[in-house]
Amino acid sequence: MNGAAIKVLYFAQVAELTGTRQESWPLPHSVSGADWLCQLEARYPQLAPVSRLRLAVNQRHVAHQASIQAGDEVAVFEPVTGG
Amino acid sequence: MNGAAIKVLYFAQVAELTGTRQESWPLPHSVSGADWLCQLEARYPQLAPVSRLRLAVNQRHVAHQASIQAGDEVAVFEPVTGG
Amino acid sequence: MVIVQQDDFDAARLQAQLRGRHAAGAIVTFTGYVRDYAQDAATRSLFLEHYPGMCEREIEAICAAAGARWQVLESLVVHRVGELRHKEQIVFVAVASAHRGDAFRACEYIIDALKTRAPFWKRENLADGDSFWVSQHQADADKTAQWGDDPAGAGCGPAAVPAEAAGSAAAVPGQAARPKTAISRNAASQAATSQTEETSS
Amino acid sequence: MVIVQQDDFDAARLQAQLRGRHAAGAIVTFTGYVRDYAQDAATRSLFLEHYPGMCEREIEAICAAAGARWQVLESLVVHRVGELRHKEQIVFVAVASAHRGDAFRACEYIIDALKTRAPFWKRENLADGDSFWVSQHQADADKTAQWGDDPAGAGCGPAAVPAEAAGSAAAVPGQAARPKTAISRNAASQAATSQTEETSS
Repeated sequence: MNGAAIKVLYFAQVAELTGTRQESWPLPHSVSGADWLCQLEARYPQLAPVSRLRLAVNQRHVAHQASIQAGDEVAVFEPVTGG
Repeated sequence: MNGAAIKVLYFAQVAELTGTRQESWPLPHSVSGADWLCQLEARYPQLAPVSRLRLAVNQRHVAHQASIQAGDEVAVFEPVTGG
Repeated sequence: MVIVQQDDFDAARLQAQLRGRHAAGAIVTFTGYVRDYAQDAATRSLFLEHYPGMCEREIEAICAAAGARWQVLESLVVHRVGELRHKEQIVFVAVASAHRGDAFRACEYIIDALKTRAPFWKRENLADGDSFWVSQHQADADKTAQWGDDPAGAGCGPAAVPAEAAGSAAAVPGQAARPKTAISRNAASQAATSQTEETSS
Repeated sequence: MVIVQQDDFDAARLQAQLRGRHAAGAIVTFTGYVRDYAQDAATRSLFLEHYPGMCEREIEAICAAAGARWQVLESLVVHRVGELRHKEQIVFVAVASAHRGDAFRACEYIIDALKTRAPFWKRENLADGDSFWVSQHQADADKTAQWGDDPAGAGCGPAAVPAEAAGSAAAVPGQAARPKTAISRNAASQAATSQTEETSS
């Protein structure tokens, strides 16, 4: 389990609130997206409420009950506003 | 009544069948489009059946029961195929 | 703006002008091209005949109807006439709107209505020398009827109504499924009149 | 083909290339422009941030879904990122088809889906110096849901489903009617990363 981690990417307003755009996040065992968002909120209280945030795992949109595992690329962002 | 007439325009296949694109047509009294189409078919039997033909009176689409009066510009054509 | 002309058109320049005149969030365009109309033979060219004056007036009425129904900043229609080669542009419709849904709806309405109301007629010249007047597709009349409009002239016959009134395209038996009408080989030359008309609205 | 780039694009050249590759009867295009997003203040510019890689993959998946649903010869999407001034082009969608109805449907589907699935974020810089991240409009999520698709990430919460599955956009209370979110005056600079990605499919 040592060294097990995910790569976390922050975009747009989320990146502004965390003050970083990318970091490595230790993940000893897999968790649901919702549980991981609780960890995220504990570290960055300024992101609350995290229920509004969207997750992508390995560059695919996922629901909050999706599983996150070591080695994943996890992106956190507000609902998209392109087009 | 002397000299009362309509201006008739033929387009596309109708012009080919009549052999002309425009002519003056004596019209002593007003008629319905359907009745006038009967006159047209009598003169140009090659246009039969005339029920398929469309009429415009003074550059507006009209139904066959519309009235045609002296002085009108009457156009005769197959259903349109632009675009 | 409605333009009927023989010359080809520069859609990009037209769209840039449209955009310059409005702070539109969205522009939707439709471009129609000369394709193979006959199922079993290659199209060499099309000849587009039209009814000058009525043509522009009908298209302007169609654009006005679209503007009454959806939020439209401006509609632009360019339609070519005369001899057009395979793959050339025939028609361009552009609609500028603050709302993309309205722009899509209005643009499709305009081209659908144009196909059943604007007095143009296509003669197809095949690669083998045959020549045909293209017949109206029932599908086009059906599409127009779906917008709640009566296709032009569908109201011929006793139960008919004027083209501006609501009605059904299904009133004309015998119009369906006539993909093309053979006139005669090379009989088309006498109908060739190509005029250039330009009207603004 | 999907292109994400900082530079402006030449829609006419792109459409001409599309037409050259197919004997399409119809090409429908959508162009989106920078407009005033705030109701009460003038927009000076937009900054478009994106998620390189995922962005192109999502748009390609959207185009593939459109091609599976309608008759499409080819779809083309160009989306700009970085700093864009008022009235500049943001996005261009072009769809070539033998059938105009399919071209209209596919083009509108693609832009609707892009707005709720493709990972772009707009920051609006107002003329008075304020800066805002634009929030997703509920109307955009609703439009996507009307196509039978689930807007990306609408499935957060216990009743959620993956974004690829069918579902309803109404599952997220509190997302509605937030036209914009104030972050802070000029707080935007640290988020500014503008990359140019070009991918073909």
